[in-house]
Amino acid sequence: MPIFDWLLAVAVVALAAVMARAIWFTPPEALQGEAQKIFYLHVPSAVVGLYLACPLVAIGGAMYLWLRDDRLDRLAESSAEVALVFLSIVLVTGPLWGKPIWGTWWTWDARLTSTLFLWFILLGYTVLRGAIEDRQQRARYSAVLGILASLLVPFIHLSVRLFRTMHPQPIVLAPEKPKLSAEMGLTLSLAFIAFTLLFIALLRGRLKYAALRDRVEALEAGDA
Amino acid sequence: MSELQPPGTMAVALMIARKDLAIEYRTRSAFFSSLVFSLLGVSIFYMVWDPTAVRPIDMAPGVLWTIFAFAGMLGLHRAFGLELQTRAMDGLLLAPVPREAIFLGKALSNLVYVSAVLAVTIPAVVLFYNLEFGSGLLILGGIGILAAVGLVTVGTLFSSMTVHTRFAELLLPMLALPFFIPVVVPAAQASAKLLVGAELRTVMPWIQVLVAFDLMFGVACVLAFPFTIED
Amino acid sequence: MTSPSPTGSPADVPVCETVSLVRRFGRRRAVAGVDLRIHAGECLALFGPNGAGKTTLLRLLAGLLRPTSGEVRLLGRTLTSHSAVERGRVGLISHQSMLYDVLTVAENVAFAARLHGVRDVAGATTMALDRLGLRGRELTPVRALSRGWQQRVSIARAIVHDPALVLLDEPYTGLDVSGARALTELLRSLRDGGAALALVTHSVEEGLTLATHAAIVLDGQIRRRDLTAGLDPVLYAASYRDLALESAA
Amino acid sequence: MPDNAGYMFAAYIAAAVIFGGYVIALIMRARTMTRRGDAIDTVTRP
Repeated sequence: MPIFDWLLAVAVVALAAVMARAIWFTPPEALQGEAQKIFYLHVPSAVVGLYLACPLVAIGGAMYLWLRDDRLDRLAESSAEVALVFLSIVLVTGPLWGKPIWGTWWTWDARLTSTLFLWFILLGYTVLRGAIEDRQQRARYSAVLGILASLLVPFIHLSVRLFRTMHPQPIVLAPEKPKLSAEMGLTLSLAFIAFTLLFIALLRGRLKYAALRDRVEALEAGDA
Repeated sequence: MSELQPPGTMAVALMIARKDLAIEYRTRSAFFSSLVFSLLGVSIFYMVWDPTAVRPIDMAPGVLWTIFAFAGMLGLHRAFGLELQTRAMDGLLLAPVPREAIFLGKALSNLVYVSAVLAVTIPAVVLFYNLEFGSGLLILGGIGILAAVGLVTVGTLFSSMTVHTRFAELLLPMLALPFFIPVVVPAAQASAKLLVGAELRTVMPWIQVLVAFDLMFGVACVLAFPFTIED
Repeated sequence: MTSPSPTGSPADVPVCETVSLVRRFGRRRAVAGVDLRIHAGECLALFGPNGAGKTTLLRLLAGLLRPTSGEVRLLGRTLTSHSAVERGRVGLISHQSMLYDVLTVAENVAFAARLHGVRDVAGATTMALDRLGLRGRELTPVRALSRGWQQRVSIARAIVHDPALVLLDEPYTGLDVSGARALTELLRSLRDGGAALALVTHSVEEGLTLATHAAIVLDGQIRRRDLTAGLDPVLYAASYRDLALESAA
Repeated sequence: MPDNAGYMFAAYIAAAVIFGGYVIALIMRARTMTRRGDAIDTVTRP
C-alpha cells in the first residue's frame, strides 16, 4: 500500500511549475537582483512551516491528552517531522539570500533566529519520541512537550526582538520588504498554494507511514 | 489504630524536598560535582579570550549565566533518579497525595541545588573577573533567583520525562536548552547593564520577561506533570 | 493493629472488590473482565504465567493504573484517579524494595508514615519496626542490609500506616527457604491482624500455605477459583500447569 | 542590478534536494516497514 499517491504528484508538478515561473518568467527585483527570487521559496516555506505545521503539533498533542485517540498523536508526530523539513528549507535559503543582499551569511535577524530555535525544539521533540518505547507514554510525553513548546514560542520571539531593539544592528541596504510588482505578487501567491499542497501531501504520506508502523509494531509485540 | 490525615500539597512537597536534601547531604555527589564544574568553567572561560582585547567585565555576565545554565542542568536528573533505582516512585504514587505535590517536592529540591550552584558561580565570577562589589551584586542575586526558578520548573518536568530513558543525560539538555533561552538571555543582558552601573529601570524589560516566564511555566509545568505519570 | 477489623466498617463490606474490571494497552487487554472480592482477614493468591495480567491487576487494585472499564472498589468506595484518601489505605510490597538505600531503616519507614499522614509517626514507626524484628537496626543505612532484611524494611514501610489492603507482587523472588518461611509467617500475622491480602506469585507451595482463597489468572481472566481449605497442593499445581500450557498453546 | 543569480540557483537546488530527499527517505522507511509487516503477517495469520 504505497504511502504517497496522486496528491504528491499534483503537488510536485504545481511546485515545479511555480518555481519555473519564478526563475524564468518573473522579473527580478531591480535593487537586489536575481537572488531576491529566493524569496518565493523562503517565505512560503516559513509561513507553511511556522503557521501551519507547528500549530498542528501542539493542537494534536493537546487533543490527544483530552481524547486519547492514537490518530491525534500520529498527527502531532507527522506534522512535527514535516515542519522540520519546511523549516530546514527556511534555514538553508535564509543565509543564501542574506549573503548577496546583506553581505553576511547569518544576520541574526529576529525571524530567522526564532525559526532556528523552533527548529531545535522540533528536533528535540522528534528525538524524545524516539527515546520512549511505550506508545502510550510516548504520546503523552510528546503532547506535553508540544504544548509547552507552543507556550515557549512567544517568549523566544520576545527575547529575540528585545535583543534586537536593545542592540540595533545597522541595516546596510535593501529594506525588509521589497516592493512587489503584480507579476511578483502572483508568483508568490501561486508559490503559497504549491507549498501548501506539498505540505498536505507530505503530511498524508507521513500519517500513512505512522499508521503502518503502529500496526506492524502492535503485531510484533503480540498485541494482536 | 492511627487514623490517617492525608497531608496537604505543600506539606508533602516539603517532606519530599527534605528527604531529597537529606540524601544529597549524605552523598554530596551532585553538589560537589557541580561546584567543581562551575569553578572550572568560570576559570577556563577567562582563558579563552585575550583579556586585553575584551574587558573581563564585558565577559562576566555571559560566562556567569552560561555556566549557571549548564551546571544547573547537570544535577537535575538527580532528583527523580533517587526514585528510580528501587522504584520508590511507586511508593510516592501510592501515597494519598496529589501528583502535583510530587512535582513541587522535586522542583523544590532542585531549586535548592540550583541556588547552591548560583551561590558558587556568582562569587567565582566576581573573584576571577575582579568585578567591584556594588549594589548591582544584590540585584544580580535577585535575577539569579528568578532565573533559577525558571530553569528548575522546566528542567524538573523534562527530567521526569527523560530520566528513565537510555540516554537521559543527552536528552535533557536537548529538550531543556531551547526553554532556557528566555531565562539565560534576559539574565545575561540585564546583568551586563547592571555591572556597568545602569539603573534597574533600564533593565526592567528583561526582568519582566523573566518574571512572566516563571509565572507561565510555573503553572504550566505543575499542570502538565500529572500527565507524565503512567495512568 | 490487633483490632478485629482495622477498617471499622461492617465486616461484610469487602475491603477490595472489582466489577468487570478491564485494562487495555493499545489493542491488548491485559486484564479482560475480572470480578473478585477480598474481605478483611482473607488472603487471595493469584497464580499465573508471565504476561497473564497479574501485575497489571495488582497495580489496578493499588490505584496506580486507571481501569479502561469496570470498577475497583476499596472499602466500598469506588477508586477514581483523584481518590487519594482511599489509595492511602493500601500497602504495596514487591521484589523492588521502594526504599532509599542511602537513608537509614528508621528514616525510610518514618518517611512513608509521614507521607501517609500517620498522626503519631514515631510511635507507628517503632511499632512497624518491632513487628518486623528490626529493633537495633534503626540507624543502619538500608544499603548495608542483605536482601532478606531489606525485604523486612520494605514490608515495615508498607504496613506502617496500617493498610486495610496489602498487595504483594512476587515477594518471594530472591528469598532463600528460611527467608521465604519467615516472610510467610509475617504475612500470616498481618492477615490474622485483619488486613486483606492479595498475593501474586509463581510459588504455588508458599502461596497455598498463606492464602485462604486461590485463583488462576490466564490471559487477563480468572479461570479457576478455590478455597484453599482442603485443597491438595500437588493436584492444584498440576492443574495450574495444564491450564498454563493450554493457554500458551 | 547586482549579478547574484548563482545564489538563487543554489537555493532552488537545495530546496529540491531537501524535499526530494525527504520523500525518498519516507518511501524507503515505508518499504522496510511493509516488509516487516508482511513477515509478521504470515506468522500470525497462516
